[in-house]
This record gives sequence, structure tokens and C-alpha cells, in this order.
Amino acid sequence: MLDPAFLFAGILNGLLAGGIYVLVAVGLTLIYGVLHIINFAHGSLLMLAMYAVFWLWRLLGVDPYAALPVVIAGAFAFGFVLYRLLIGRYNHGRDENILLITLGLSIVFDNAALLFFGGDTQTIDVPYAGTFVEIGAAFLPLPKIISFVASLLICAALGLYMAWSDTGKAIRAVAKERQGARLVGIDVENIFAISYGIGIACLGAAACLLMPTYYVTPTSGHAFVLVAFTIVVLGGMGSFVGAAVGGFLIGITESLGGLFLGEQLGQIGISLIFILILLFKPTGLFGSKA
Amino acid sequence: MLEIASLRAGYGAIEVLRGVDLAVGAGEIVALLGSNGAGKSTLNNNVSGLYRPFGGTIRFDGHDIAGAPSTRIVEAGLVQVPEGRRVFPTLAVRDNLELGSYRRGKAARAQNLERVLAMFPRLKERLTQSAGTLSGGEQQMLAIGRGLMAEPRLLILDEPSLGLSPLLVEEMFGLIGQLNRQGLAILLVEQNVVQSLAIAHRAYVLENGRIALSGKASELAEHPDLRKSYLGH
Amino acid sequence: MLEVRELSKSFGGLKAVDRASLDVKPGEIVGLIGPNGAGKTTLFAAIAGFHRPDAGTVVFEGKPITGLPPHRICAAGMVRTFQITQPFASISVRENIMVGAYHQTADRKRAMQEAESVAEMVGMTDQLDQRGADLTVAGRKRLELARALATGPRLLLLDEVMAGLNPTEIVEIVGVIKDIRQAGVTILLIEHVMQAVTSLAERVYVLNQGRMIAEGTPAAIADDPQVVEAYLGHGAAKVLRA
Amino acid sequence: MSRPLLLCALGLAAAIVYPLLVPNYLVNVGMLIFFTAFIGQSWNIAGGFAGQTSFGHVVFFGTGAYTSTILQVTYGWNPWLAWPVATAMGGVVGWMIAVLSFRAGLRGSYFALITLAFAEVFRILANSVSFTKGGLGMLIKADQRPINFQFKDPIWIYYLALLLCIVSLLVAWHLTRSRFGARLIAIRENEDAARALGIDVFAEKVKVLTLSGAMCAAGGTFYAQKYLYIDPWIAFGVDKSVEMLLVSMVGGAGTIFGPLIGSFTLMGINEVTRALASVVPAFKNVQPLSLVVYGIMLILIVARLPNGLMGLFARKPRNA
Repeated sequence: MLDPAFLFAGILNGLLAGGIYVLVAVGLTLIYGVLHIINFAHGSLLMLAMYAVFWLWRLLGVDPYAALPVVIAGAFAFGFVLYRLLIGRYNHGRDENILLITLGLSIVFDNAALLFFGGDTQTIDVPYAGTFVEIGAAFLPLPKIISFVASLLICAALGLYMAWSDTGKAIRAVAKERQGARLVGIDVENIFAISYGIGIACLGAAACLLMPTYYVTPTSGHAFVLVAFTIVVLGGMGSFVGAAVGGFLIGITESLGGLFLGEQLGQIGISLIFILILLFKPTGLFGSKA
Repeated sequence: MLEIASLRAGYGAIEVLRGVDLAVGAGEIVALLGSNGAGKSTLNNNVSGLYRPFGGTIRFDGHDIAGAPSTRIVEAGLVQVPEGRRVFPTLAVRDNLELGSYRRGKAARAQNLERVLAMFPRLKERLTQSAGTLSGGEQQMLAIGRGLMAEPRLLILDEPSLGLSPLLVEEMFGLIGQLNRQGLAILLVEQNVVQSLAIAHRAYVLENGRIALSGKASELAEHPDLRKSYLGH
Repeated sequence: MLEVRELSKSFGGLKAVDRASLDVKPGEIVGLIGPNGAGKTTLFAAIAGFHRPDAGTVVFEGKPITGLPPHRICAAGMVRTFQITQPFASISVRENIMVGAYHQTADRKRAMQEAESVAEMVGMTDQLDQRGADLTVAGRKRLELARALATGPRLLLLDEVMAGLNPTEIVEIVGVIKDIRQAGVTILLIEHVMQAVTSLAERVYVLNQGRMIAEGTPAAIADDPQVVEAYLGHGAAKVLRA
Repeated sequence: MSRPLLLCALGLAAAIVYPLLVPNYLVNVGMLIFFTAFIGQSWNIAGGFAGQTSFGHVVFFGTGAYTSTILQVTYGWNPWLAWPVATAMGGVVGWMIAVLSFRAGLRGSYFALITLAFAEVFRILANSVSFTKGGLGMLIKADQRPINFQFKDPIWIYYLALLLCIVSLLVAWHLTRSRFGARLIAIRENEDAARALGIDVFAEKVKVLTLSGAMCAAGGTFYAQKYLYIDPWIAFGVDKSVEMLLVSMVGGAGTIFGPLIGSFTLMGINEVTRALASVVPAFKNVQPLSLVVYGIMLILIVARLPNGLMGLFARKPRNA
């Protein structure tokens, strides 16, 4: 029989992982919700951001948490420019085209990383990495708790920005009613680029929060791609609340799947959820229309 | 105020407007009439900068705005309330109105909001409701309210009576008259010929991309060709 | 030939078509008109199997076809065109029409011959090698007609073939449609260009806000007060005398 | 003889003579070009002609590779006999994925992503269940006799790859001249219009994915026999999916020779970067550089050249 304390620890671990997933998925769902494009380069961009955090630490000794503002700003700028120069220009009215372009980007990023950084696994040594906190029967690493709290705070800040600022409102307006937005004088193309930038900025934040406990290799992004898509599809494409709920659900599923089915087979849950949702409830839990 | 000369426009390879001349003076209500597919919405969308015209000029206050981006046109005070309302369905009524002053009229946002809400008390009751849950008539008021938040100097109303009950249609035309009496110039694009002619100073009838008739509204109402342009007979 | 009875179709509470009925007899050209948003295209889509109707029946040549998928309806001998033309952009006009012709035969040679003879009928012989994407608006409209015709239908549903055409092009396409009828194809058409409807259709149905409000000859329709009000607004019938 | 036919005959003659003139290493490169063109063509039939972009075509490849290998290793089948069974299994998997996805109405990007997820499920399963030997992979006992689908002289496997490639070209050629192919193209260009013209879009899409899956599975068996080893990552990893998509897209999706030209280009870039690596020591890992180049080509082609490299050769009829 399974020890309930064991189960509790599993769920807790899943929740903690879910915090980061939420952040990654919020970026993806924002991009989808506003631009109606699927950003296949999401994982690779996260990987690049993780390398940025790694090199900031290795070369300049910047603590990953201290790097947050810089990496977030840098990621935003990178996303903004990427959209302006490439993604915004060439959809030719077919959504697969953007999927293919972002696939092309991920091929370029992954292999450029391999070329320049090599295939070795890179980690950051921070003094607080070995600190654990005891909650019930579970021992949880302090950085994971920090990253969990910080992800939620960043998501909340983003939520407030979307609710209260003019730009945030304009983003939400553009998501559903582009022509109406143009007619009140919103520069829709600019809002698109800003939205893409914010989506990538979320990845920058996630990278800072991940690095103290995680490692980076040129294929690190892969682990997150299908997970992020699954969360977004589960929650409903374009839905923020959905991304949040989906992030935690997937975090827990993964954690418990690993517990019951073992490390290898445990991952199957994610893909199966993804397939089943697409086949039987493509609107997800909170989506309005697929 | 608005002067359009030999405007040619369309979508892709389709030429919808084949040389249109039209003008709206300060303080006027001008009605733009015509059956479906005559090119009324194409005209609006080119004036508002959603599309780039193929040729011709569009002048607003003497400046050529043909092909200028919509952001600049709104900034200049030429605001369109589009057909089908185009409100932001997931945003609250208040947010919809506030976004009306995204590009213009931001400084006086609070006063303008008061003014618009005084004009549409029904919107005041629903400030926190999302716009998608409003009825058709309420959405139309919201769309007009949103347009007014930009302190327009010329307001284009595209089919404001479409889909409204006869009672609401009366109310809508009353409102248009009221806005005009406050000094606002209005280009009214309508299918509802009789009521539009009753309220407008001058009118144009668009037929297959060209102006088929134009003149004083009172005279046009009597014109035998008006009916023919709609019913072919 | 075609009997539509009490057909209804709603989208999220909005009744786009509300118990509409119409009949088409063999050899006729029948018009379906109505102001913007009247539900004409929705009615067409429901007849041709693109939307499943909520209620009502569609009978074609005595066989019930309500709710059948479009390819089954096409196989029964009824085919529609689209208001916004949908050419297969990257292939030639000949290949476009052949897609329709393959409905009648699996043989490539015969499909090609059929495509060429249909092209001649709609006046596209010179454009057979042009890409679908490179056609002018008038060319696209003709292609739309030709492809549908190549499937060998007995009833053709035409959705605004004249929208976006200039007066000369309208005259030409009216001629083409008359030829098609002469060749034995019955036609039901949605149209905005009233002059064209008047010169083509023997009978006209008028749809307004999802309901069928009138039926008759084009001349009679134009005098119907309900129709006048639908087109020109409330009170128009009194104000505007013929 | 018409000019294109003459070119084909010349190309074929060159392909037949080529392995007789070059060292084994280059015979192997040639084999890879034709093999990649073959599996690329299997992608192209669904993704290029019918417009059903798949991101997980490797699911068929792996199905073929594992089916024949398991039949051979575990049940002692002769690989030549296992080959058609593996091919059929690929067809079945294609049919199943198509029925599920198209019944649910998935199109465009959604279809692409669900194929990716199916491939992941298969990979994780192959990694976990016992009859595939899990992550250890499966080794086919070397016994280099033609009766075992193993050849001592690489020239034979080269000719087999060439034959597969020719068959795939003929399939694609047939698509350009048949009703089935015309319908697929119509579906790619505009599903609604295709439907209106009497095409049973669902049935045709299922058919094409079944065909494509079967072809790709045949490639899987070929691969397993050539290298005598497969594991979950080789058989179901995302890399092969991307490779199939890339060669077709870069060469020209929906064209007969697109995958072959794309495959030729990919191998060409590979060889150039390999040569470069021997000169510039910093680039000691070759593979990523050629993929960077290839990724950039993919982006440029989607952005600027919808017909791929083929678009540079074939001048489209254009009306003045």
C-alpha cells in the first residue's frame, strides 16, 4: 500500500514544479490568445534564456535571482525583435506557416547552442541549493519553494498589468477584436510584438527560477515543449486561468505518474492527456472556442 | 471637413469603389445610402485607415490621410463606430469605454466617461459586466460611447440601427440628432433610408461602387431613382 | 425538384434562418434575395449540407437529403458555389475544373475533356493554363461556376456570382448563366445586384431576418410593401411611392 | 523523348553507375540520400500533396522498424517476410491516427501537434515495455546474406535504396495525374471548396495518411536492416520526424522531386560542414552546423519560397 505521507510529498512536489510550468504556459497561452499562433520555439527560447542565466553566473558571478530583471528585460526585447523581424511577417494566412517558422527557429537555436556551448550539462552552484524545508513528511529544497512563490508573484503581477494598464487592456482587446482595436487607434502590430515579447519575458523569468535547481543542455527546451502545449490545451488555448490550473494539474500528474509508473513510463501521462484533450475536448477546461 | 475625391478602393484584386467623391462639412449630418455590396463599408474602412486605397484622395481638415495608419486618423479626431459594433467582448464595459480614449482624449478621460454614462444610463448600470454579455442595443450604445470617448470631430456611424428593434431604432436616430446638435459632424451609413433622410442634411446614394445620386436629403427622399437603386425597379 | 420546408438554423441563440421554405422546379432560375444579414448564405449552407439544420427538411428530386454531408448531396446532383470565391490557388484553371470533373469519371483523359468543354461554356478557354491565384475577380467567379458545373449537377446553387463585378462583367456572366440553364441545369441564386436578378429569375424569394417574407415575380416583389420596408427601412412603403 | 523524360533517364543512369565509380564511403552517402528521399516522400504525400502537416511522422517509421525487428528477433521470421507486415502495420497506425484526428476535426497546427504527441507516446511505450527490450534497444544478429536482408557489399543496399526512391517517385508522379491526387491537392488548397465539389474529405485524408504511414514504415524496416540496431530514440525520436519534414519542405513540398532534392541538399550541406570541421577545429561537432543552416533554409523557404528549391527550377505559368 502507498503511504499517504508519500503521496502528500508527491503532490507537494508536483505543485512546486507546476509553479514554473504555469509561468512557461502563461507565456505560450498569451501568445496564442493574442496572435493565434502556436509558438513551437517556446522550449528552445526557454533553453536560450537558461543559458543566458548560466553565463551571467559563470562569467559575471550574477546570482540567478538577481539576474531576474535583466533576463526578463532581455527576453522581452529578444521576443519583440523576433516578432517584428520574422514571425509577424510571414504567416501568409496559414497557421502551419508560423508553426513551421517557429520550428525552424527552434532547430536553429538548439543546434546553435550545441555548436557554441557544446552538449555538456551545465549547472549553477548556489550556496542555498542544499537548504531544505520540512513540510509535513516532505523535505523540499528551498530554491524550489522560492521559485514556486516567485512564479506565482510574477503571474499575479502580469495579471494585474493585463487588468489595469492601458497596454494590458489593449492586448486583451486585440485578442478578441482586432478591427475594433484598430478603430480606437490601437497599433495592433505593435501590440502583437509586445505580446510576443511578454510571452518570451515569462520564459526569461522561468529560466532564472529554474537554474538554481535544474540544469541546462541544448535539448533542455524539449522537456518543456510538450508539457507547455499540454498545459495550454488542457486549460483552454488562450486562457490565463486555464494555464494556471493546467500548470498545477500537469505538475501533479507528472509527479504522481513518476511515483506510480516509474520515471520512464510516467511521462506518458502528459502526452496522453494532450491527445485525449485534443480529440475529445479541444476547448480545454476554460477555453471558449478552439 | 472631410473631402473625398475620385476614391478607388477594394480588396486584393477586387475593385469595389470606382471613383467616389464625397464631402462632409462641419456640423453636418451626411447620410451615405446604398444597397448591400454597393461599397459603403469599403468606403468607411478606407477613410478610417484599415485599408489603403488604390487611388484618389481623402482629406481631413485639409490634410491628405489616404493610406495613413488608423492610429494617426483616430489621433486627428476622425472616429468610426463600425458595423456590427466590434466591442471588446471579454472586457468590462468600463474598460471598453476607457480604451476609447487609448489614442485621443486621454487627458479628459474621467470627465468624458461621466458624460458618456450620463448619455447612456443603461451602460452605467453595467459598468463591470463584460461587453459580450450585453444585448445588441446595449452593445450599440457601448460602441457609440466608446467612439465618443475619443472626443471625435467627425464620427462615422456604420449601420447603427442594424439588428435593433423598431423602438430602439427610433431611440438611436434621436440620439444621432442630439449628438449633431451638440456640434458633432456625422457621416451616417445606413440601410434605413427613410429615417436617415429624415435626420440628415445631405445624402449620397452609392450604387455598384459609384455615387448614383446626391443632394439635399429632403429632395432625395422624393427622387424616383432612389427606389430603383434598391429594388431594381 | 428542390423542396425546402420549415428550415431553421441557429447560432448561439441567434436564429439565422427561421422556418424558411422554398421550392425550385426543374428548368427554373429562382432568385433568393434579402438585405444584409438576412440569412441567405446560411440557408444555402444548410441546404447544401455545410450546416446541419436544427429543424425542417430538404427534399431533392423526391429524396430526403436533410443533414447529409456535402459530398453526398453533390453526388445526388446538387452543388453550390461560394460568395467569396475559393479557387485552388496553386493549380491551373484546367486542374481546378478537373477536380469537379473527376466527380463524374476517374479517367484523367475524360476529366480533362470535360473540363475543357465546361471551360468553353463559361468562356475560360483562353485561361486554362493560368494559375487559380492569378485570375481576376471575374475570372474567379467563372472558375467557381465552371468547377461546380463540371461535377455534372442538375441543380446549381449560386451564391452571389456577381458581387464585385463591374457592369460589363455582370452582363457577360448573366449570359453565361442563361447558357447554363439552356444546357438543362436548374439554378437557385443568391444575388444583391437587383438588375441581374430581374433579368435572370422567373421567381424570387425574399428572406428578411431569417424569415421568408415574400415570393413572386421580380416585378411583383419590388412592389410588395413588406419587401420595400425590409430594404429601405420602417415607414418606407408609405413615403416612397413607385 | 521529351526533355523532362530525358533528364530522368540521364539521372537514373548516373545513379546506377555512380556506386561503381566511387569509394564505399560515398556509396553510403548516396544510399542515405535515396533513403532519406524515400521517407521524405512518405511525409510529402500527406504533408505536401494533401497539406496535412505532420510533426510526428516518425511514429510510422518506428512502427515499421520495431514490427519487423520484433518479428525477426523474437519470433524468428525472415526479414523479407516481416517487411510487408511492418509496412501494413504502418498503414494501420496511419489509419488509426487519421480516423481519430480527422474525426475530431483537427486541422493545421493541431494536427501537427497531435502527431507529435502520438510519436511521443510510442517512444515512451517502446522505452518502457518489455517486448521492445525497453531503452536498451534491439540488436539484429549480423548474418550478411541477401536472404537475411543483409548485404556484404554496400552497393546492394544502395541499389535497394535507389529502388525505394524510384517507387516513391512513381507514387508521387501518379498523384499528379490521378483522381486521388487531384482530390488531395484540392483538399490542401481549400477544404470547403473540395467538399462542395463532392469530395469526401475525411475519407481521402484517411486514405492518404494510411498510404503515407505504410510507406514510412517500409522505410523503418529498411533502416533497421541497414544498421541492425534500433532503440526508442532512433525509431521514435523527434529528429527523424523533423528530417522528413525538412527535406520535403526545403526541396519543395507537394512536388514530385522535392524530397529527393531536399535530401540531396541536406547531405550536401552535411558533407560541406564535415569538410569545414576538418579545417576549422572549433567546429568539431558537425551535425549542429548543418542543421543550423537547414533551419535557416526552412525559415527562408516558408517565408519566401513556398515551393521550396523546386520553385527555383519550375517556372510557374504566370499571366501578365
